[in-house]
Amino acid sequence: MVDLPFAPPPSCPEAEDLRLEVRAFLSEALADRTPAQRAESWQGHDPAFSRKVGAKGWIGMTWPKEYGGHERSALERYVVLEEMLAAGAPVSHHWIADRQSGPLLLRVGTEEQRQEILPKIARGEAMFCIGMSEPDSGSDLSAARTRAEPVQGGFVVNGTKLWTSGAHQADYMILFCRTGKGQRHEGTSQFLVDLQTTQGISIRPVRALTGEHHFNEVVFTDAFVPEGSLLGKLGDGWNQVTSELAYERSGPERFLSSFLVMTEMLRVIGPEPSERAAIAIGRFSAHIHTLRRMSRSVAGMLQAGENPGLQAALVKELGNTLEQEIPEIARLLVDCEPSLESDDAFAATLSLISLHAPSFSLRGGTREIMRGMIARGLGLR
Amino acid sequence: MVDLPFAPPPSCPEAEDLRLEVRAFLSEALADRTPAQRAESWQGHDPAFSRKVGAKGWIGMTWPKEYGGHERSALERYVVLEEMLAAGAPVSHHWIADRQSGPLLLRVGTEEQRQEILPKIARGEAMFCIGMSEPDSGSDLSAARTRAEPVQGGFVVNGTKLWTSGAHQADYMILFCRTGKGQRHEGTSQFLVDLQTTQGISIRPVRALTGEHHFNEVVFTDAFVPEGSLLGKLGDGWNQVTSELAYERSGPERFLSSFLVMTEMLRVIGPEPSERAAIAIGRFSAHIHTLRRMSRSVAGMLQAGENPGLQAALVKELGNTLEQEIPEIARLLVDCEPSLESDDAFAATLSLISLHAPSFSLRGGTREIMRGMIARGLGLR
Amino acid sequence: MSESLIEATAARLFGNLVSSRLLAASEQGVFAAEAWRAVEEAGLPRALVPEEAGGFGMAMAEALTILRVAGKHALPLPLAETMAAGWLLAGAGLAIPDGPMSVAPVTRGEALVLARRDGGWHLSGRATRVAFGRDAGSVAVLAVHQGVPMVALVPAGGFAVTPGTNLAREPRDTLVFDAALAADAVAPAASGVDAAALRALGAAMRSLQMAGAMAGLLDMATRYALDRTQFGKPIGKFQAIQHNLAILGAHQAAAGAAALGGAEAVGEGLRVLPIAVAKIRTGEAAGLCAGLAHQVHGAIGFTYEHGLHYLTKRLMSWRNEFGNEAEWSLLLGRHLAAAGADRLWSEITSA
Amino acid sequence: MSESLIEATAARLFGNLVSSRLLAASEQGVFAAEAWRAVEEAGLPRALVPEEAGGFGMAMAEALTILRVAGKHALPLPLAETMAAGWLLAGAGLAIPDGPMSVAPVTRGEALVLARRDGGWHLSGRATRVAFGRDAGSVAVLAVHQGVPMVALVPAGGFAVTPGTNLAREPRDTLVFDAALAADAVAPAASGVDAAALRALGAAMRSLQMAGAMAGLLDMATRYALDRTQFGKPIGKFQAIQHNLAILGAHQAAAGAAALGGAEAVGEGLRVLPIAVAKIRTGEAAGLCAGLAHQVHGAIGFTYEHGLHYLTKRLMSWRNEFGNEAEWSLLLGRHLAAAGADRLWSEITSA
Repeated sequence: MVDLPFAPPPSCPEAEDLRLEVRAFLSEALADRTPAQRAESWQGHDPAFSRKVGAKGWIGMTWPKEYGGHERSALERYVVLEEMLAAGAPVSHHWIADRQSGPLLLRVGTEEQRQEILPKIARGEAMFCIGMSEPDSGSDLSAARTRAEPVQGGFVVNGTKLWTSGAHQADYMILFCRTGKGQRHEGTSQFLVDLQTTQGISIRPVRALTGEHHFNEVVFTDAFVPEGSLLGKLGDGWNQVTSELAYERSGPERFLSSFLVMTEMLRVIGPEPSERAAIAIGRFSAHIHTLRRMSRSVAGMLQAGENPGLQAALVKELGNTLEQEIPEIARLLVDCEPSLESDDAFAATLSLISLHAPSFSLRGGTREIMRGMIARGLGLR
Repeated sequence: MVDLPFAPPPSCPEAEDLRLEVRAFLSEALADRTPAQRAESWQGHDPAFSRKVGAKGWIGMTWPKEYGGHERSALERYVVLEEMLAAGAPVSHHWIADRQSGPLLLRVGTEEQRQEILPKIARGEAMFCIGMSEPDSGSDLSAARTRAEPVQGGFVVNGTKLWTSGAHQADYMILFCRTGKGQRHEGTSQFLVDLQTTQGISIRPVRALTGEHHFNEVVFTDAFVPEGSLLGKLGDGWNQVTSELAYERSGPERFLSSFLVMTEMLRVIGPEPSERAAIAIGRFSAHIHTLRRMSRSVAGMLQAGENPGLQAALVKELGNTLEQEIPEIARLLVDCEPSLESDDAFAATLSLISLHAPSFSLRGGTREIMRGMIARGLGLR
Repeated sequence: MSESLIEATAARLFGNLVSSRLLAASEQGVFAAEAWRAVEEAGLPRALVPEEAGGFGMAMAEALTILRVAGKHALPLPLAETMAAGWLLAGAGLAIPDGPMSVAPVTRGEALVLARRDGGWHLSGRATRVAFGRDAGSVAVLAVHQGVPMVALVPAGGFAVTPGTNLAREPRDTLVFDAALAADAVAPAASGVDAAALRALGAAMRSLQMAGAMAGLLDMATRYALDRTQFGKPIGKFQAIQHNLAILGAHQAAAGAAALGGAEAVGEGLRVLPIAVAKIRTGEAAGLCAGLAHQVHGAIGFTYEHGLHYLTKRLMSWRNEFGNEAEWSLLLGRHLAAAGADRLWSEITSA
Repeated sequence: MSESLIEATAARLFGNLVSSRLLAASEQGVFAAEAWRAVEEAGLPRALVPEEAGGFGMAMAEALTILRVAGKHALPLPLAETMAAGWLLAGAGLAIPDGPMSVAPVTRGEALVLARRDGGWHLSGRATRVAFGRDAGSVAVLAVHQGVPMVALVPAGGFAVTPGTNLAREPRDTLVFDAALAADAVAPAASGVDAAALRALGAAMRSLQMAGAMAGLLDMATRYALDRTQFGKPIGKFQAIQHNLAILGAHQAAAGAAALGGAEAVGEGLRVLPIAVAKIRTGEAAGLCAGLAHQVHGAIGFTYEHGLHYLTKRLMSWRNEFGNEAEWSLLLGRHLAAAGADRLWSEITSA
């Protein structure tokens, strides 16, 4: 029997109380944020906001208390994430660390690394970026060429990372690079690189098509990193990064990126929509409702310590398609010549999200990679 | 500069007079045909109708008069084809012969073959079927195993052809099979097989999911075909069949299969449709209008003696997508529980076409094959 | 799809009962009486009936998952309909007969009329597209009397049948009622149960059947892709086929999730919004998955002999029954629009 | 796409003029004055003007194909607008000035008001989303006076400009008119030329620009797929990428065909239905092709530095200008519905 198992999401009644708490917090914290700012979604950057979220105990929620965590369930964490996204909160200062770098440190970090870093993350005070992609290594991560050569007391790193989101704002990078002789997957490792103190790192903006600065090129030139910055086992980089990617893809950001277009569209359309608009709203909402259920099922797997890689790929496949479809349908339901500078909330939101939409099925793994993973899950590869 | 050239269609004013003539003929000839019968499209079979079409001079229109043809232009022929399809005329008795077998005979047949067969086709009196596919050779035609061994005075054929549309009604089959030692494309040939007189051929129905009988399995058991039935050059089967397929794919049947759903939907929806229905009708019509233009461009290439293989693949790719989309949208615009036995014209038409729709992107070459051909046209293979 | 005990039991049973021959005969109008008896012996038709009324006393959401398994096997029996009839009857406190049953009315806008007559009742009216109407030993009917929704049990003979079918040639018959009923054959429906509720239950049931059928498609299409060789390798090794199967897999997974959500909503007092979600999402996936499964199978899947069509034709029918995606999307969309933009998210999370 | 002589000429010229630097500067609001002079020297802005009024006397359909080439190169100049202004002015028998021009109004529902004043005219009103309004030396305006559509030539200074942009940061400005015009600056529009006609011409022009931009995408994406290596081979060797490019190729071919049909319809007296078809079909293809081109390019196409976005952002803007697909589909669909089912086919073949 070929199938793609998806367990019903565990019930978690306490998460619903938490939800109300998060909503109350956000309605105050985001009161001044314009629709266009909210549309930046998880790329919005506001360290003060992240510190507030940390103070509420909503970063590192599932981690042990000894590392600054709160030992709450993955389902509770899920509620916080989706509420942040649905409200358009500027979460980028803590998002990546909370989602994948912290869990990675928990899994493979040394006690010293955990003690030092995790509490800072949980307070919203340590921003991470991910040094995976390179100029010739996008989907094909195993083509990475950046290399760390062992030297007295540490390693010297040379190479170039590309598309590194937030590197210009981040405190740390999780660097994936070659450390051994093997080809492709072999001989790779991960390092925890302190971007504030490490010499030999230059960060150059790579502007997006909107002109925004999120991505960077990060060049390592004889950059020395101490022995203690090796993350996990030397040579085990590929395995570590593969499970990190399952975390990267597991969240509701893979289907909620366009949610604010729906909100603003509903505002324009009003309480008595045309049949055509009502059907579109109903259909999109049914998709979101279903993806939420699937995504809570993924959270349930995380909670149970299972690897949700396949299920996350399924959610991302469907979620990206939906995220890309929403602005395409919305623009036909509400006649609008989009402009980033528009002072009309719908037009401004639609514009930003329309321009970002093509990237939804690239970031976190392309559609081709996701479908390949699903095919593997079906036994076809 | 990578591009996919599509010349503007040549103008052909005389075709518009012809169009009115065809419409007048069809409105009389099809007066008794129900919408559900019309929905059978080019699978509808009526030898008497085909003879009438032949008598009008609308079969073999572009062929030389010496072979029973009418020396008219490919643009005029195009008008006849699309009018037949749009009206749901039962054309299967002459369709394949007119479209590909006749042109094949013209290109590679012996003078004797042409003299004997083409006039019969043009009168609507010779139905053809195509013996290409086999159980293990669908998309991969070069895996064909049916073999004709040379013997005294001819060949002995053994093997099994599958999915042979209309074999149970046809007078002739164009058989593609192995005649030499080569692998894959090599050592293949085509034969003109008289199904009425040849011994050793058994034809078994392969019923479609609707229960209809269009396909057949045709088994050759030591079937003797005379030397004179070799079509074209011995060993040149692959080249011949490739250009035959360009003809097979070049017509408007690749985008008009669902047209009658639109007609019947418009009848239900009436002169003052909802915004939602009007937009759908407008959009579909824009697609059909554009595909007609592209298809006339293909006819222009045929007229100029060019190979329209790539352009036909583009039309088929777009046309199949549209044909499959029309019933899927129509069922949501007009609430309807489909049933083949319904006496409601829309429901009956929708039902038959919905059930047939998955085959649109299989027959005449799968979507995968078409996209591969387009990719080749782009220089990617 | 994770499987419960009852699902595993049903899967074993249906797997043994349903064959191509049975399905072909059913399309010819032959009722699968022997298979029905086996299903009835297993108690499945009473799965929605409380213990005190002779059922299992199983949670409704769990009981409904039997229908996912039934859909996967294209079970050609009125199992959903008999379950729904049992639920209606038990809710009204009426006795539940053995044998296959159906429910009516099922078509939007249709209503049956009950009138007091001679100390008993008289039922009249016309109900179209009643599933397995011709095969039902009795039909549980919902009719309004003086503003109160009533349930009536009408044995075969109490209605005239004009046969009809859906695309899978499952019976979808027109029943014309003109029957005298005993006083104790009619009772007020359970609180909250009315025509809309029956339609919602039907929608939830068809969603589960569709989800099951799509899981069946994924299984069949994946196996076929691994078996069938073209161009010197299994077609499942071609990236285009892998992508088609991945998309099919993703949509059937969404359909499964949405349908289970619908089943849970039935158990929570027929909450209508998650049922709308279920019918919208499974209905949309149905056509997509059927198309992809056919595309992967190529010509063979288009033959009567190959079993694929028993699933795809059902999907293409079931998505229209008890309201298509447009009908349920309109209901859901209007609800959300009325709630307004600032409540959109909270409506979605609480639905 | 087959190329005419005028297209070949335009392609050479635009290829020389348009660089990434020019496009980036244009996004910053710098008018490409030097490039404009070169285009003007080649006579292209007057391509729609009859010979006697100082134009080429070229067939309109052929002249319009210049815009397909302009779209392909993302030419950041008001070439379409100046051509449209010249056409309006020539039709009204007004003199055609040199320099970049624009036309107004272009937004549905907007109207400008002409009144007789002091032996001349007074023009007032507000026109939004006027392309290159800030850069225009003069604007050809369509306004109604006593029920008659009039054309007026308004030099820069005769209107106040509030700058705005589209997604590609092309100027789309709000112009507020409050200008006294000389008697000979205003004349009745050519027969049949009214606001709807101007909108149709704009739609046909944007369709051609979009078709050109999509041809550009196909070229760029195919070349990139042949160059870029991942997993040890050019990504263009992967079946999934080949299929994406095939779909992109098919839709851009349809867009090209539809846009040329629209251009012919302009030449045949602005027949509105083929123009509707052109805008519907190119508009639908625009988003699809932009998405596919980005998917093939991956992250690099998402950077400002790479030129892909100059085309994709224009496509995402142009499809909304002069009526989006829904607006034109509604017009076409209503026309066909009014004609009725039995005339559907003949309406399509004669449109």
